[in-house]
Amino acid sequence: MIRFTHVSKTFPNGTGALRDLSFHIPRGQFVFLTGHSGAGKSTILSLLYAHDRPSSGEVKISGYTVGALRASEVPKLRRRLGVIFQDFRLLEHRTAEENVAFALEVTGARRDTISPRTMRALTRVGLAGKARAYPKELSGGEQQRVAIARAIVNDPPIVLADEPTGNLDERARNGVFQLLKDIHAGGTVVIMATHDMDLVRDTPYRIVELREGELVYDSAVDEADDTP
Amino acid sequence: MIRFTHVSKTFPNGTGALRDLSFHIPRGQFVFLTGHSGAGKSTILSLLYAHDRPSSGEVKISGYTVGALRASEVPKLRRRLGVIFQDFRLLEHRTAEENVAFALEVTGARRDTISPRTMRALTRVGLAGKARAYPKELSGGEQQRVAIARAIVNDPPIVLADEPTGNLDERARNGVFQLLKDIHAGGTVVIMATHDMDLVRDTPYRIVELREGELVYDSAVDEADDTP
Amino acid sequence: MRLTWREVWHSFWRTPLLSSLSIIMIAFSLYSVGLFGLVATNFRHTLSDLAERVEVVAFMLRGTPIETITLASEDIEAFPEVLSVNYVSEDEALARARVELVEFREAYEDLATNPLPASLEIRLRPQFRNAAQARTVAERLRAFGFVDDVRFGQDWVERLDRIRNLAGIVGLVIGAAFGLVAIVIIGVTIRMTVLHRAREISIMRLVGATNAFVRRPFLIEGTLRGVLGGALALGMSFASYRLFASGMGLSGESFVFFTPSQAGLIVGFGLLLGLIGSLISVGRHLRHV
Amino acid sequence: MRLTWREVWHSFWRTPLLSSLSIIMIAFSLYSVGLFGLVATNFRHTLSDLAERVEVVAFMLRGTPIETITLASEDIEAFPEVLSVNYVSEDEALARARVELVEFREAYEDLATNPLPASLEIRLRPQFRNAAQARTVAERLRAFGFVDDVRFGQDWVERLDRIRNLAGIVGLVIGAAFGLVAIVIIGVTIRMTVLHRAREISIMRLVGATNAFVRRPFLIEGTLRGVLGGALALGMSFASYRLFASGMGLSGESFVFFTPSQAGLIVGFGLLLGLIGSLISVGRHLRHV
Ligand SMILES: Nc1ncnc2c1ncn2[C@@H]1O[C@H](COP(=O)(O)OP(=O)(O)OP(=O)(O)O)[C@@H](O)[C@H]1O
Ligand SMILES: Nc1ncnc2c1ncn2[C@@H]1O[C@H](COP(=O)(O)OP(=O)(O)OP(=O)(O)O)[C@@H](O)[C@H]1O
Ligand SMILES: [Mg+2]
Ligand SMILES: [Mg+2]
Repeated sequence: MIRFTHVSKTFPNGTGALRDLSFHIPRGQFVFLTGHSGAGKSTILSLLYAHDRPSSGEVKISGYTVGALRASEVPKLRRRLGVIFQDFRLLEHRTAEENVAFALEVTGARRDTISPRTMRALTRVGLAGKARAYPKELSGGEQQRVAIARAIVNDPPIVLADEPTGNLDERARNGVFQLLKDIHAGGTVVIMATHDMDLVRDTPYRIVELREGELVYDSAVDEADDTP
Repeated sequence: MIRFTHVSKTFPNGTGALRDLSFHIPRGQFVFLTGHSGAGKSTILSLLYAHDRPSSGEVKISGYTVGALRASEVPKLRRRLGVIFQDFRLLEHRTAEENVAFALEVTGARRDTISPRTMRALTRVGLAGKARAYPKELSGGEQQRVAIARAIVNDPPIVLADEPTGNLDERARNGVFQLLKDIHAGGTVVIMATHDMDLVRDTPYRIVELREGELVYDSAVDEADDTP
Repeated sequence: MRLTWREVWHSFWRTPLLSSLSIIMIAFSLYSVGLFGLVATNFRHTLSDLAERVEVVAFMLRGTPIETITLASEDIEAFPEVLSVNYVSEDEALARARVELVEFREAYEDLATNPLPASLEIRLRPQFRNAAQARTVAERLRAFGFVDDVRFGQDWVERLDRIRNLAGIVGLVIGAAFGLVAIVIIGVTIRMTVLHRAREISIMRLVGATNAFVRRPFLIEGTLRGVLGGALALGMSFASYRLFASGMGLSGESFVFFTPSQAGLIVGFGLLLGLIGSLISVGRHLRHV
Repeated sequence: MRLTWREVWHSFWRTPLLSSLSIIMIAFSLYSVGLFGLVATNFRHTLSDLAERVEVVAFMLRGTPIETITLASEDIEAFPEVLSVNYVSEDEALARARVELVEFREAYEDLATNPLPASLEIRLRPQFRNAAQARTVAERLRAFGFVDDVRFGQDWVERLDRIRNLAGIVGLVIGAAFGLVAIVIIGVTIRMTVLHRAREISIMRLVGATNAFVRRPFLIEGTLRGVLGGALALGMSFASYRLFASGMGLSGESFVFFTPSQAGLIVGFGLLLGLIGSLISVGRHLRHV
């Protein structure tokens, strides 16, 4: 499903964000991406949704090779992903409902299905009551949940979540995490960048840890090593 | 220093964010503002830095009454505050260093002191190495730390921090918390809105908890009640 | 499609200020073009008034019998270039000279014999009113036996030709300059709108919108603004025209407004400008978002 | 202060596109005004050429002795309104008539006696070339005993007066219209810049910047843009002038450019427009941020 092969990323200003990174995420996995601030978590995700291209190495996702993507293929790839951005990236001039509906409209979904699917997604994140509010009328956590609803509204096969619980209180955080777990249970690959050690500790899911752009720990590999 | 007297806040779209809130924060306190997402934490802070005005009741801060503030007094009040916004609010077209320096320049600080003070603030948040980077070249946590550096650079008597650790890993979070504790130790009032229960549990500091815009717990009051 | 229209509608009403301002700017630039067009049209109109005066005069030998002249007049009237032929007798010529040439009035009053010859004044059809055609007719007139001399105010006709050419060139140059200004303004307006919405566009693309999807509402919006701007420009031109005409006391005959097809052209020009401007600036900008 | 300049410099170079586009727009609008100014100036110039021809002609009684005329000429030359006096004898008048009035050439050739009177042609000083002054001089001339009649082409003089007034009014109206367009465009440009930086402005104010602090760089920037735009407009006007002059083969005397003070006025106008535009739009917008 997703494969990084000796991937490095150096930004134009000289910052080396990723160094010689290789890993594979098969169909149906739930992966935590951890590491200190600036370790390269968001950079990995931005390669996956083809916002950036690797400086060297190869990034493959759902059959596409990110470095060699033609302009017309970028939207196709993105429609197969649900992305929760660290800074939300909501359209300021649209209500919560319109922001979520937009992700469906873009894919050319049937008009009569758009409204019910949008409301279902908002309900799942506990925001049905704020459907008509504009982003600036929402609290930080409410904006984050709109972003989550938008990412999951068209049932994508892969969900990329960048710090989806940073602005949430304990209860909302558990709700969102449960939501991602449910989605994963339906067969979706979920990659979640997070600092939240409470979530990561004792998790049955795979953990990938970065430090200064290098992979320093991968529970899948290390557990495999541990078994005799 | 800060006093809320029967404060309510209803937004133009009808959302009642705060209801009949009264509390007092004397000089030199460290206060945690907690509560679920949408409880009204950011709204309290936005009243304090005079972005919003109370719908009813009175908000007093360092001698100013927010509801009755003349336009020319708003900048004066804001210069006495260091605010860390939940969404950072960095100037996109300026480097980290320029963003921090700006808060000093605005107050008319002596030119030759600006550069060293700016660098000292960036060093305190562990970002001296990213001084020349623009916000979009910084990771989420790095942006948050620039926002923190900007808030503390002119040693304000009051620091308002809205979720200042939401995007930080455990180590950076502890660093920032330690920083706020140090600042508080120097006599500064710190009001910190947070969801981070790890920080709040067993803290020696005052905790104010909101639910649906109402004050449901205040450790200062409740402890006073507990003592016989 | 319905979505696109909603998009256009929304984007208009979410930035009503920006949207109306850009329409006003388009209107102003097309108004400039329109004003110039009006001046040009009416200048041409005035010129054709002048051109009507282009005539060829054949002076006759003294004593030509009136029958010969009548016959010849009919021949000449049959020339394809000729609109009308007017016979001026010797007496009429003297009477006219007394009226028109004030300086010589007294001189003529003293005269015993009339020194002025009779003449035929020949007016040309509109399409033949230029130096070359007047010369051709003059040559043909010289062939008549009773014709002493032919004049057709060669200088005057040639000068008129030159003014006409110059007016055409100046009109084209200034018109083109203003058109360029209009295109630049429209391009800038839309470019600013795109800049203003750069964040929004980048988010749309991150969510999976194709370039065509992102571009479409901009193109429609640009086109609509162009049309609205053109219509507004037309309205302002008309108001100016009425104001000027009534202020100057000019009648609708000597001072004309655009024909319906010219009016349509202005609006169509607005549409085209809006479309081209948005195509260029959206296309260029999208590459950078 | 230094900070403000850095601010201006930064904001220019961080949006080089927007900044240069707005300068170009200001330039284009002032260029429109400039072009019209050039046309107006040169129209006035041409008119004053025409006005030079305003002269008063005094026809003399037959047989006036030449000494009387010479003496009178000197008297008349001493009139404050008079530039020069030219004596045209009877013979000269006939010779001229033969040349100028082609239609009557033959008629005059046949004449035994010269029917034309001698005359004095009096040209007026530039500032007195209008209908009222010409009439005054004419009245005074009539007082001379040997003067038979005085003509000063009253119609022609009055028509010239009317054209001059009309040209002045049209010039003012069109100039004002273009000036308005320029102000609108500048206002819009700056308003768009402010909109474009609304987020930045609101952040500055949240950090404690005063209104004056936020406003200052915009005002300086607007003023600078106005000046640059004005200078550019001046350059474009000059280029157009040279192109047109050389293309039409017109000399520098009959077709003039702006005087240095007029050129300064255009740049100063740009400055003023930039300042006013930014004052209005920044002031208005800041209230809403
Ligand atoms: N566009 C960019 N240009 C230059 N450097 C960048 C850019 N984006 C990120 N970086 C740098 O690359 C490094 C990795 O950034 P990234 O955003 O991937 O970190 P992260 O692990 O997501 O951190 P956080 O937890 O704080 O969000 C950081 O040092 C950052 O400053
Ligand atoms: N400008 C606004 N207009 C209308 N409603 C608003 C506005 N700002 C906030 N609200 C609403 O007021 C309530 C309180 O919002 P506030 O931002 O204070 O919450 P919060 O406690 O900071 O939450 P979070 O932890 O998610 O940031 C929410 O229900 C929110 O939707
Ligand atoms: Mg990140
Ligand atoms: Mg908040």
